[in-house]
Amino acid sequence: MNKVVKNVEEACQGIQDGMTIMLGGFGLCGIPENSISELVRKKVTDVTCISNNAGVDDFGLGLLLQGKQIKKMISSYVGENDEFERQMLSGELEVELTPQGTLAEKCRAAQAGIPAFFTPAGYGTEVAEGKETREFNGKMYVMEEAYKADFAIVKAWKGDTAGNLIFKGTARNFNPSMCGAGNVTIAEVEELVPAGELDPNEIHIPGILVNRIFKGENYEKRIEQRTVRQKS
Amino acid sequence: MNKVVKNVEEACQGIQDGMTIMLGGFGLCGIPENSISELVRKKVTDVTCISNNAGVDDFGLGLLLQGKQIKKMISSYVGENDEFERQMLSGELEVELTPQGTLAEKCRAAQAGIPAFFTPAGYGTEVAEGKETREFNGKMYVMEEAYKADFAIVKAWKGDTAGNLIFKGTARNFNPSMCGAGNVTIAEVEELVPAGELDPNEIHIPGILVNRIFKGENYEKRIEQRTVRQKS
Amino acid sequence: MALDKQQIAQRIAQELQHNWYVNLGIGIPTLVANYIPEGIDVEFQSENGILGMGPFPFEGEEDADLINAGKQTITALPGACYFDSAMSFGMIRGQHVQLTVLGAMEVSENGDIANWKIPGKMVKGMGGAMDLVASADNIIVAMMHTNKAGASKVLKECSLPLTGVRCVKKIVSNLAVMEVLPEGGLKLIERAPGVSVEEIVAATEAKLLVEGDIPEMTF
Amino acid sequence: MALDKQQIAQRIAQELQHNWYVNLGIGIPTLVANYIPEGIDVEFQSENGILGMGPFPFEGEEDADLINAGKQTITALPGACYFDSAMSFGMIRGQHVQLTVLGAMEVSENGDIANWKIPGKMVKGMGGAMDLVASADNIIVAMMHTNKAGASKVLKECSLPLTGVRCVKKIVSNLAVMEVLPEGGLKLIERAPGVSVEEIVAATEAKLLVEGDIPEMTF
Repeated sequence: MNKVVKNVEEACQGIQDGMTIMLGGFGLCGIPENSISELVRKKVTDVTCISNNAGVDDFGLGLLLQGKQIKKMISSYVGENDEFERQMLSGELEVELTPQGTLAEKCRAAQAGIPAFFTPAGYGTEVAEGKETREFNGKMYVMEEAYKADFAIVKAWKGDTAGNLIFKGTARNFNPSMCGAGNVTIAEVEELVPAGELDPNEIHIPGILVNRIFKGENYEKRIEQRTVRQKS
Repeated sequence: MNKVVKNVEEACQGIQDGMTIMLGGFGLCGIPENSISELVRKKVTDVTCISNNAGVDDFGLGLLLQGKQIKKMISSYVGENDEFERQMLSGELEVELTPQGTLAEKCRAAQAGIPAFFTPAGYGTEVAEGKETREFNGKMYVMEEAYKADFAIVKAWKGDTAGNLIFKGTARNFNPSMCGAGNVTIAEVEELVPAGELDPNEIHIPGILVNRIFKGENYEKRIEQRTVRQKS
Repeated sequence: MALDKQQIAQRIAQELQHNWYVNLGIGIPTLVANYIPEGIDVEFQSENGILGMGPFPFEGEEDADLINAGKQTITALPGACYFDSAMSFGMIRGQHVQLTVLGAMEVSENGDIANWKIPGKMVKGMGGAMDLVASADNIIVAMMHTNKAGASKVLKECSLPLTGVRCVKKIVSNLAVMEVLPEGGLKLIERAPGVSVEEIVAATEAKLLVEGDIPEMTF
Repeated sequence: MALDKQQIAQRIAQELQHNWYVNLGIGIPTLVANYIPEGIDVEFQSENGILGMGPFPFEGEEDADLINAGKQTITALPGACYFDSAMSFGMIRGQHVQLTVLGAMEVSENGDIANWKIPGKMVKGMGGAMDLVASADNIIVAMMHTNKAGASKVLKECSLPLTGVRCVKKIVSNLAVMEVLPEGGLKLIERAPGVSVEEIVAATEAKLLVEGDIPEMTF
């Protein structure tokens, strides 16, 4: 089972204007940098992005916002991005805010063939407006439906030719739950090894959930908040 | 955070007659052998067991069946066990059969605070009787509720003092999804190491989902179907 | 001559396509793995938690922690991975597995299947079968066309409790290959070598569409 | 003297109990980690995917792949583990985290909280706050008692869009510690050193129960 494509162009083949694209990452941590650059280069427009955050002005999904390629953002937190705020307040950009855990679970539900589930998050708030609510064991819950995307794009640390993935540290975040949640799942990895080199017990995401894999290049891995302490 | 208890007796403290106990394992693979022996020794009776299978006549949950300690079994597959069949057909033993994926997801839902979800499994069959069904995107689904147990008992390969777990091969099966699905989660492990020795990136189940951990002894690891091929 | 179990498996193996993930049920379906056509790369999923399942281990190399859904000792091929049951059925429910092959006690002409329970006699449970049949896009049933008493197991309606409704796409029996038509009803596709259309029709209670010449299976 | 932010965090740290898993929100809550009482072992969860979060790294040792929910570079303590967002919020939703501390723009006397949106002005999003407040059994809010204009942020009813309803258990402000009563209404528990009950009542729009002598906080 060989999922390897030769480069980011081939990986992103078929991504078209108006599509819904799911992208992994939390802030700038664990984002598919190569694929985002390719989306900029391809100039796909009118896309709906499902991603926890929207990057910063000049990095991550902020690059797509700069080019006004995004029609709608589905996220949980969109601070730290002036251009985003401008487009949203002016009405150029549609924004759907979803609680972070609900967002993760809606992706995981799509991956796992679960069309809907109940969560307490957002009950009694505007997030629950228009949604079914229901009591279980004396507590109120909101029904949330799975997200479906045309493409899911994730970033992993190591991957093998069969598409198996291992993530690193907190760069894991939304990436695993998005695998298989799109009709096509693209994985870019820092290190690509032959099938059989990864310990089958240590694989975070089985290759069956990945359609295309390639070795990414020139990762910047920008740090949003560099916080340190002094050696005493 | 130290979750270590000194032995299986201490681990199983508080398990009482009439309780609901969830146990990991698939067939005899990855079952909590030490804890099952302790349940036999303690002679707890009238228990409801949630476990994919019911063991064989003289091993696994079959030992509890021998002692007539089980009031009700919730499983997906219960073949290969004569005493089970006898008790079920005579009406001594209550049996609730649940599709395997639904069983896994009902445990995972309990772990993850999701009271209910929709699955296509069992739609149009007697499994769906009395349950809510609903259409999503042209396909019919059944609503299933989370399982809640008093105790969840799992078997892992390696664990650390903080309760973090790593499973091995297909002995993983139901064990991870049951962690945290009981009010108290007990983990027995083949190897118990100090916190910090396991690579945080390779941990399958975070210690937060485990309340008590101990090093099991004398694992028999009986093989149900020994199938081999000849060296040619 | 009606097919034997190995030949049923061999015929089903012809349905395999390159790069498919496949789940094989217990019994005849397991045998399909022995007949993968040349040049076809498929990966086997076993719902207890492995992708990339390999052949049985050499004697003395069995690992109690490495079994398939039939509880048989197995091996893992390069590129294999292990996962928990929730993830395993996530794959199945999420339709990431391209083909499911399973046995049946009965199938009906609209694609219903029964294979988990004989009321009052045998209740082993559905295991993963209900999840598989409710989710998989492509389900092939491997079965004997009739029971030991000679009665058809390919029926207008199943008499046993159902495992799934309108889900079977194809049936490969010891006598024939049949397709379930989208609007219901079965269509005869191939005959076992030396078995006549009349014999198949006689052994089939379900509505069976026979159009033109029905070729014999080739192996 | 009203408390400063460090003191609010310090007072909240007194609420920590041995063996608790704790989620600290951005801002004042983050500072709580600096004041863990002697002999108390707690583990910090950050909802982006780490349990066992440690202090900031030494200069030059920052790892872009290791951050907290505030996107700050952090370290991992021995016994830490990483996990994905679905698992992370499974922990939260499944009530495996014993204490959540977060900031608020407004809280109401029945325990409602608003902290994610000012219509027409600021919409940064709720991040994980809605999941946390809907799930956690024990929620402490760290906040300033009044806004810059001196208006109370401890209200009869929140005026801003809610993050969660009837969820806050305790409020630690720069002026006071207040408990949300199960039947609704706040109860004054402690005063900031040198702050009078009258000052607190004047700064509180919500119904505030004052019973007997109200002790000063001690540090």
